[in-house]
Amino acid sequence: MVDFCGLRLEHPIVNGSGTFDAIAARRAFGDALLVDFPFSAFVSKTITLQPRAGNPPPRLWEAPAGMINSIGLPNRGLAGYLEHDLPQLARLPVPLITNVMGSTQDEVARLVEAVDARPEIAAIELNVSCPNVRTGLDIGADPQSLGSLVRAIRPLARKPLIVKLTPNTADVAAVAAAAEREGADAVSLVNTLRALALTPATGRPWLGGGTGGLSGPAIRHVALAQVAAVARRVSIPVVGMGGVTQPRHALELMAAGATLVAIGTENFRDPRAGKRIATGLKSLQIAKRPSTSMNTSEPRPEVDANCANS
Amino acid sequence: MVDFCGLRLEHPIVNGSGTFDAIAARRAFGDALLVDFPFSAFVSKTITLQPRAGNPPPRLWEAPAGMINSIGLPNRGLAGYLEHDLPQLARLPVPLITNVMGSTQDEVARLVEAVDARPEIAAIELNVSCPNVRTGLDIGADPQSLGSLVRAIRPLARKPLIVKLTPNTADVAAVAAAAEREGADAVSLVNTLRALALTPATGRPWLGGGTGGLSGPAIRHVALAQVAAVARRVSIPVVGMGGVTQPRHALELMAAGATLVAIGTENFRDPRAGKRIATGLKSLQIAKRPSTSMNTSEPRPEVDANCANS
Amino acid sequence: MRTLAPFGRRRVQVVRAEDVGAYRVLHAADLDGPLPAAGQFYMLAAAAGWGAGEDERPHLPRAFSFLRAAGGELSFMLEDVGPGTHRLAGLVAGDELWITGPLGAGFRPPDGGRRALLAGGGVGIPPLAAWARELGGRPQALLGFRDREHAAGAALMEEAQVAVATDDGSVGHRGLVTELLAAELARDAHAVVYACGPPRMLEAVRALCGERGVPAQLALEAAMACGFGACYGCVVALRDGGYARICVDGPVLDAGRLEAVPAH
Amino acid sequence: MRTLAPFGRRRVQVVRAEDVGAYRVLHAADLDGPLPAAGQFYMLAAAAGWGAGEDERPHLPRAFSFLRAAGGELSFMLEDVGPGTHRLAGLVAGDELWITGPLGAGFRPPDGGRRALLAGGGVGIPPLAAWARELGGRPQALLGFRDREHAAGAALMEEAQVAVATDDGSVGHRGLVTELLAAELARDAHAVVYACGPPRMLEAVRALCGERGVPAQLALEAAMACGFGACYGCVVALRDGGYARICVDGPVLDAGRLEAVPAH
Ligand SMILES: Cc1cc2nc3c(=O)[nH]c(=O)nc-3n(C[C@H](O)[C@H](O)[C@H](O)COP(=O)(O)OP(=O)(O)OC[C@H]3O[C@@H](n4cnc5c(N)ncnc54)[C@H](O)[C@@H]3O)c2cc1C
Ligand SMILES: Cc1cc2nc3c(=O)[nH]c(=O)nc-3n(C[C@H](O)[C@H](O)[C@H](O)COP(=O)(O)OP(=O)(O)OC[C@H]3O[C@@H](n4cnc5c(N)ncnc54)[C@H](O)[C@@H]3O)c2cc1C
Ligand SMILES: Cc1cc2nc3c(=O)[nH]c(=O)nc-3n(C[C@H](O)[C@H](O)[C@H](O)COP(=O)(O)O)c2cc1C
Ligand SMILES: Cc1cc2nc3c(=O)[nH]c(=O)nc-3n(C[C@H](O)[C@H](O)[C@H](O)COP(=O)(O)O)c2cc1C
Ligand code: FES
Ligand code: FES
Repeated sequence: MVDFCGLRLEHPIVNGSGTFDAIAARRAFGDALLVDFPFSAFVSKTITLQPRAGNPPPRLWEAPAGMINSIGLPNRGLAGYLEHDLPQLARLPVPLITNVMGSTQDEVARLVEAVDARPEIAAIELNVSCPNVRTGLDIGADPQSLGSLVRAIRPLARKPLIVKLTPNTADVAAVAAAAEREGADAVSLVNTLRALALTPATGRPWLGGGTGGLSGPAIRHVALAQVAAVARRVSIPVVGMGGVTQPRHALELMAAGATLVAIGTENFRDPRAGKRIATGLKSLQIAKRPSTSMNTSEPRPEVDANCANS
Repeated sequence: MVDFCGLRLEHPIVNGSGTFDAIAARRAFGDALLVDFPFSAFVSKTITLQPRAGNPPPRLWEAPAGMINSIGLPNRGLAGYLEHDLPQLARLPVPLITNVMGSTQDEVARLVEAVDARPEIAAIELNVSCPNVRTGLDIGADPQSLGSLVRAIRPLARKPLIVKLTPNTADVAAVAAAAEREGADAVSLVNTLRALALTPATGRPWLGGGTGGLSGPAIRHVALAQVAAVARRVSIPVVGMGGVTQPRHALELMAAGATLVAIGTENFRDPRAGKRIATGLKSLQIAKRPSTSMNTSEPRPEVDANCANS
Repeated sequence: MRTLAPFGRRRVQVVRAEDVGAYRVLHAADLDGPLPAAGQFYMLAAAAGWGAGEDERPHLPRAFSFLRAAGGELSFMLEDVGPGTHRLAGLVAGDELWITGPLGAGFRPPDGGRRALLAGGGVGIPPLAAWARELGGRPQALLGFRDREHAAGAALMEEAQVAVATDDGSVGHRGLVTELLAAELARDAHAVVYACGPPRMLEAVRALCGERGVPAQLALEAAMACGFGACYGCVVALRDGGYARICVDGPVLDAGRLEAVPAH
Repeated sequence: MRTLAPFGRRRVQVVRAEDVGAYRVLHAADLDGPLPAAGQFYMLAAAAGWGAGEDERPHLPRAFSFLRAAGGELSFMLEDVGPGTHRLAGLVAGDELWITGPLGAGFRPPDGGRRALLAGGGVGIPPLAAWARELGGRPQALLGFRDREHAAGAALMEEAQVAVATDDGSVGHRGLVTELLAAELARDAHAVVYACGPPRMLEAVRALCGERGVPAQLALEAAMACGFGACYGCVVALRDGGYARICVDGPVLDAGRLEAVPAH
């Protein structure tokens, strides 16, 4: 059992928001999905206040050791989520973490309040990888703006509040520290790296949404660096993710300071990846406990900010 | 012929600083290197004011579709470079671009002055991917600090000044714009992405330098996004690089707005990669000119800052 | 028509592989896999050598309709068009595959006493061949191909009466399969058209059936990352607005739900 | 002793491949490649399937000393220890390789009338076997191995008088090769020791020769990205401070220049 913000979880492996649709998976795999549910908590895809259709296709580009997506956060909107999705998600055998995003503080506040009011939901994840309408930068890219957002909405939630950080920033640890200072119960990272794919024949953007987000093994070591930097800076739990395909990758994120590890793109290659990795992780932990115990008293990797390129 | 800041280059393919040592390559391959020199200009490895031995090994980690390096900028220092390396580099059949880095404005100033005084050197590349001693962030991560650095040293150089940007920032286009405003003649990007590798057995950092920089195909589409964002923001020429292994990757960077394309990690896999890519690029350009002409009047990829992750 | 897939991917062995004209046919032993419904598909990845093609691809599995499923053997037909199909086309007996499936929703039988009329071409053959077998009674199938080499793929439509059209006239009617379809519908429009093939062909079929008021079920394709509704990447725009995920809402969709079949 | 490499990588074909005990020996046709000097190495990558191993590796080529070079044929001996060697060990006749080389500086002949004494083990055999052939006169070679299966590799040291030690005593002397070396030097210390093998063995050889004041040339290993001095990744710390790049300053270095042979 793992304790995460007061939730007692079977194992440390969850899913990355938007990389596993339990409702659709139930249609494809039936009840076998519930019998053998791959995650110790289920993180639902980002919901917004209003329904969104998502970006025009194409939405996918396969990249070296990964993929770029520009899905555009399709979702039924808050009301649709609570009415249609929540009853089905509440039947999952694990706690539910609902991921929300708004482009204004008011939107976020209304989402957080509504989600916090629902007993079927165990925790709230706040996705701040959305461009600030003024600056065009991700809200989560700047410690100040993120800090004030968290300060404003923190009082509205009694449930654990996880802030999902964007990697598209100069100093993710500073952003994490701001979230912690303003009362976040945990941080999760990394989200996808901003990336671009061009149409071979024309040189124009391939993705309907213009740019997209890179995920998968290609970003594994970038994620590991950011998780380590954040875990050394904050004392709240960290949910680490980025390119995990094998149990040892989860173990490495934990060695870097993560309490939970989320599986994203690998779910697409192996729908049962979460279970496979959770099982393999257990054996690895027994084998390697000394060097990778999650006991935070043990030194985190020293990652001195020397010249990245050298 | 390509015009780059007044330099007339045979073709648009150069090397990334620190990814090809023409002096060592001459020892390995002899004069064949000069007969068939792979680049239209040679960019030398970053030099610093004082000699540096570089980081303790291990310095390399192989990553999915790429590698992480923590070399630590070994170099003979300014005096040693001018005395030992420059005479040999001056014998190369192409123009020489000297890459310099300092951790203080004064250091950079002294480097730029000394390099600018040497007729054998055609242009100066300023590497700003080094941590600011105060903030620990790369100097190039913040538009203000980079702007003031460029303002201070620009007057000291009559040669073309290329600022090599760091990708470890929230808004690389803003940094590029600051460099342009303060008089940079060109910008080059991307440098490596900060990354971490852990020792399998211990969970401790593998690299002697702690963190390192990710390069190779894994970062190709991140580089493409940053080059496109920068090229749309500035009107000075852009040197694009990051994960180029094939002629079409160079063509894509050009479609995104790059005037020159640099080859880095691929040199390690194929010492003649520059020549191979330059040759292939020429045929592609003939085949595809309409869609990928470098004529800047033609629209650059629209890369609206929509949610990277979606 | 949807058979549930066992949860998770499974490792199966290629028992046979042969070339049929321009196509490669793979037969894999899937002894305890369920019987799929015609039009369903599987996500496939080679167990070895995946990821070493051009641009370090493929990373993700690839979607393939099954051609035949009987006696614990699954058959697929594919054309080498990129790194994933290239790697799969190189597999031989004894090599191993990761498969997930059957996935998606297949064809629905004709109603109102209409006859089944199958139309398609190229790698659109597998779902149509499976559907002909499932329907029985050797339905009429109209197949279009580039040339003779590709037309050889028609031999895989064993349990239908096949009429072939080729762009170069090297086999059967010179021209488009939609010309054959127009003629068939002119003869007798009391039919349901089941179609699978290249986007442009599907769009032509959709338009034709639309004009004629003939119901059509289209087996669509799109780049897919997951195949089970997880990534929201495989969408097609619907006439009434919004998008459908081809992997879970399809791949078979009523032509009437689409404004057009997108080019990719 | 350094033969220049043709500039760039070249594509060559595997003409033969066999297992020798725990090792794999690859023979490639390199018809117009130059004759390498003993101790030099090549960077190798499989032309197909590179990058599809665990963790999407290998991406970079791998360094291998040549075992034999004659009649336009290059031979390499390798042990499967990770994704790169695993892929290479799977190559068979007809498969293709990218090679760059010969690279680095090889062994220098003994001076002052000293005899050549070769010591090493495991995958350290290739440079020693090549050196024995180049020296001629069947020099003495002391080889250490884990067990019988690995000791079979000693057969590849054709042109030397070989004495073997194994950790488990299954072949020859039970114990370390350095014990054999100590005995040889006690008998006659007027020698130059040429050594290649696992880091711990090389370090023991360095220390032993240091104490005895016997000159030693060590063929070192390190993870390499390029093999021709471009990346500065393959360094070893020098006694007088600073680092040497093993790929261009070595791989053969005088033991006296090192404080110690690093573990990796
Ligand atoms: C439900 C379904 C059933 C199918 N059934 C069959 C079948 O039975 N037989 C069969 O042969 N095929 C079938 N397909 C098509 C098959 O899945 C594709 O041909 C296959 O995925 C191509 O993969 P590839 O790696 O070979 O080529 P890719 O290069 O991946 O795909 C080819 C196309 O993808 C685009 N593309 C190019 N580069 C990239 C990139 N980096 N990222 C994303 N897109 C890119 C281009 O448009 C290119 O033309 C089916 C598809 C679906 C959805
Ligand atoms: C000059 C020279 C000559 C050589 N000659 C021979 C020879 O003749 N025969 C022979 O068999 N070998 C030889 N080697 C060694 C050979 O190059 C290595 O065994 C090979 O590179 C291992 O690659 P791999 O992918 O199989 O295993 P890797 O996993 O790449 O290497 C194994 C070791 O590398 C480290 N490692 C693990 N993961 C990573 C990672 N992601 N990135 C970086 N390091 C990692 C670990 O220490 C591991 O034990 C030589 C090396 C050199 C430098
Ligand atoms: C197709 C796709 C859709 C995603 N959708 C969301 C989302 O809706 N909300 C969110 O916070 N993250 C989203 N993500 C990001 C993932 O949750 C995860 O942070 C990222 O993919 C890195 O992990 P990975 O490398 O294991 O995939 C998405 C990722 C992918 C690939
Ligand atoms: C081993 C290595 C050493 C490098 N050294 C330098 C350097 O000294 N100065 C610099 O500006 N960039 C350096 N770089 C960064 C490259 O010039 C280039 O920006 C980066 O590798 C991205 O290109 P690539 O993906 O083609 O390798 C180095 C990169 C590598 C891999
Ligand atoms: S392929 Fe992922 S949702 Fe359809
Ligand atoms: S391996 Fe690149 S410098 Fe030696």
